[in-house]
Amino acid sequence: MPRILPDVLKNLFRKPATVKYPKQRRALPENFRGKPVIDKEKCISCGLCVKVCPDNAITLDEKTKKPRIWMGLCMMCGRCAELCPRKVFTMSKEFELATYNKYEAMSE
Amino acid sequence: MTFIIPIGPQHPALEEPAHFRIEVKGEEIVGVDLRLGYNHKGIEQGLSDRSYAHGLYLSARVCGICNSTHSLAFTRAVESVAGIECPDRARYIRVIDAELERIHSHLLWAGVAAHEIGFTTLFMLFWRDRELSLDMRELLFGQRIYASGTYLGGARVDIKEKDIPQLIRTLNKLEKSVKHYIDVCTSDRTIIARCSGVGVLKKKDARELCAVGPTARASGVDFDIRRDDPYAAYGEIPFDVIVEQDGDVFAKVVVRLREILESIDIIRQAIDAMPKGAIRTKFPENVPENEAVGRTEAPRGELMYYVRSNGTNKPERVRIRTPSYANWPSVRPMLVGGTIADIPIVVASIDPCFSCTDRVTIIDTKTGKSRIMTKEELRRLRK
Amino acid sequence: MFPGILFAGAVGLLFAGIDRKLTGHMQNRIGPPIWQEFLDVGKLFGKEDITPTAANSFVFNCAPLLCFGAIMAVMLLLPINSSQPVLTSVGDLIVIIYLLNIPAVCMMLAGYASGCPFGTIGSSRYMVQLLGYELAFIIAALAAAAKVGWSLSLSSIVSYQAQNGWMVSQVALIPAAIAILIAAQGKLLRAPFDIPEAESEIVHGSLTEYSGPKLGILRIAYDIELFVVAAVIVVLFFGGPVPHTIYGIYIPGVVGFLIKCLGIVVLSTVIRNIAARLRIDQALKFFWTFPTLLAAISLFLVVVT
Amino acid sequence: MNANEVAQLIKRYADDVKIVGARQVFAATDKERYIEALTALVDNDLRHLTTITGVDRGDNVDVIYHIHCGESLLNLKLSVPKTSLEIETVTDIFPGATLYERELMEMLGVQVKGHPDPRRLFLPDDWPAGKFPLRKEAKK
Repeated sequence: MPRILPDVLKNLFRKPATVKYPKQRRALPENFRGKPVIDKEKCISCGLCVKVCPDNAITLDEKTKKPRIWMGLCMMCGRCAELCPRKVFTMSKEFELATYNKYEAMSE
Repeated sequence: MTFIIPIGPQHPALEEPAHFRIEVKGEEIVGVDLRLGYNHKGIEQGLSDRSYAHGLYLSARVCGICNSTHSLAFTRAVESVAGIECPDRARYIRVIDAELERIHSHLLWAGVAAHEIGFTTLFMLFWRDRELSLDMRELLFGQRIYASGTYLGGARVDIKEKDIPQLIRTLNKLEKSVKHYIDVCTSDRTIIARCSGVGVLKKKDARELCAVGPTARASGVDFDIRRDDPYAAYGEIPFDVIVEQDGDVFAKVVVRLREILESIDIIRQAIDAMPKGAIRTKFPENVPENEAVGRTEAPRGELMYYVRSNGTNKPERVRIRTPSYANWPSVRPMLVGGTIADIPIVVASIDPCFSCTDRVTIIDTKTGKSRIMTKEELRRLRK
Repeated sequence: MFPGILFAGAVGLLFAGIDRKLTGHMQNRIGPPIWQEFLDVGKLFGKEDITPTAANSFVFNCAPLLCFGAIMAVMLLLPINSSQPVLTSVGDLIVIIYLLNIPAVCMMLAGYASGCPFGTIGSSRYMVQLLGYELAFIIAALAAAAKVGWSLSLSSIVSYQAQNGWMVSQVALIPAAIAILIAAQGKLLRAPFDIPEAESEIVHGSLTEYSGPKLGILRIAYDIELFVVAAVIVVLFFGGPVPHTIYGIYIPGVVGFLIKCLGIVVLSTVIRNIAARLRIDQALKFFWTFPTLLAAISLFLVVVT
Repeated sequence: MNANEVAQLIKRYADDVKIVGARQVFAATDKERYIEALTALVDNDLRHLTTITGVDRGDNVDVIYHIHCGESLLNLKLSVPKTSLEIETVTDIFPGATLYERELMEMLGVQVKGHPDPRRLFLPDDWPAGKFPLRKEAKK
């Protein structure tokens, strides 16, 4: 008798393990690293974030001198959030970043 | 008379591109030739163009599945180049990170192997339970795959006390189901028929061809970097090295599944033994001229980073020897003498990771162009 | 005409849908909706009809139609509602066994004609597998026929069972029933015998090059084959169509018949979810030993007693 | 074999033997002695060649053989001048070295004499001959 048979029959009457994603959502843990959001009020335009970003995803806006992140390059490592002296960046829980125009995928 | 069957670069049995030229005589395989290089990313050169801090993230991107152990090996090499000791608590966090990765990687492999022999139910069940280990990585380190628990001179995040009960619960659940799967795999007659005696790698071949990891251990080579060259906190945690003697695909299945149990045990011990304290020491900007080798036991076997520094903040040369790369020569003796139907499972049995293998060259003239385009993209962005 | 294309197609597709849904649940996933097979086939018919240049176009184009036609012919020869099939005088067991092999032959031809190495390997594997399961299938069917005094007519087998109870209720025929269920698993290319279309080894075997309406026809033919093979087993061993009257309501034989067929399909679904795919040499060895032996024991017992 | 034993063993074939971090042995050898050294290792049942690294050091290329010795790792360095970039194959001593030597040939242009299969491994077929990606001059 195959040992998997009880599993198969049990599964028939069990709730499927599938999470029906867009309708159902799992709770995300506290330290989840999603899209970094920027609190521009706190920023002192020191430019450290530009230096520490491994992907060169962060640039300073030419006029306002505030950082912005191109999500096309960002890999959500959380380095900017960690090293910013004023804690301007926070890693949000947002992870659905698909877009029609990759150049507009910015976090500002 | 022999004729040649080309398999790949695109083939349903291969998750990623590689090209095999398989010489067959009727159904029997008499020769194998391999062509790699469809996935070049140029990471060795890329690492020497980046500072150590940024290189850590690139080294994790050598391979998606075994990213933690890659960054761990890189960190180990860089830390010994710079002469830095990381704090005790961080060493235990690194062990937990690496072992969670081993669990998810081995379950992933088991699922793929079940799929290659047409056992879809087992494939689905393995992958269902793999989610548990991914959830744990997310809980402790913030992301499911790129957990990056390692940091130069320590660990990136601390493990919170309140997460530990959930981790233990999940590990218990995982242990129960993995034990059940071992039962299933060692008793199911169709699995035994497909795996037992197939793709045998003899102990002599395994040693001569320098096979590593579960591939070597399934052939009776007692070789595990975690024990032979302990890193992180492995020197303080007792564990068994799983060795099987048969060398066939079935032995590889058994080795990997039993290693999962061993990993679960290691994580439990690491949680118990984890001291309190700081998780990081400061890593210097510039690293004195030196050379060092950092080795870790990746899920697929021995992983080696050689780092040569030159006094600046960038390494002069980084050499990566990934486990899949070391195991490719072993595929030949495993395939020769088998039949065509065995190709998928035998190739899968070394757990080939193509992104691990193909990581060496730098950008050629064509991609050089696309690099300029990236700059244009950046320029466009900055407007 | 009942049971015509619409009935057979609808039931076949529905059974395949149930099979897929159950498979999903057995694997602890949700699985597609039960009518997914209708949607799939409908979509295939809406696609462009492509014939690869390398494929020998006449055989390649004819194979799906031939396959479909043969399986529909079997449908007409089966006693589905009462003990009498639609076409009475012409059909007996031999014709059905013969016609049931035509889809297999068509798929082999299709594979060889497609000019694709996966198709060629799939076809040669299919041929070896055919040699394997067919022997067990025929001997098991003969055992049932021998029970009714070597009558090869299905209607006499059904009427015999209406009087004496199902064939499987007789000890001598239980091995044959098991053998025919295993052989059916091979005939329907389901795990552990899905060797000719092993997707991780040879893509989709013989049907690799097919797409669009032609694949749609083959898909319907395959789904009807699922129903037909289950129906043949029900007719031979599980009593066939028997009308009932429960609480004064007359229930036509076809209802019970379909339920029994579904039972066979579900059994086959369970088997295919608890096994890995064998190698072709192992499958042949298995077919020629275990099920063939069981069927032969059954035939022997029936003839002796 | 622990680091001290390995250092003792390799002393005859190499200079500049030093033990780093208790488990790593670094040693420098030369063209005359490296084959003997590797043979001696295999004779002592140290058969696991972890890899071969090539490092461009400007005027010469360092070829480093990393050999796993049970409890320690031996890094045997061989300096080859760029004017005559030729070494002998070690595939007859370590059959597992085939891929590493092929990589060495195509990436750094080190000619490995007697290699059984000196084809390209990673680089595309239309890669220009005489261009070696991991050389320093390729960076420019």
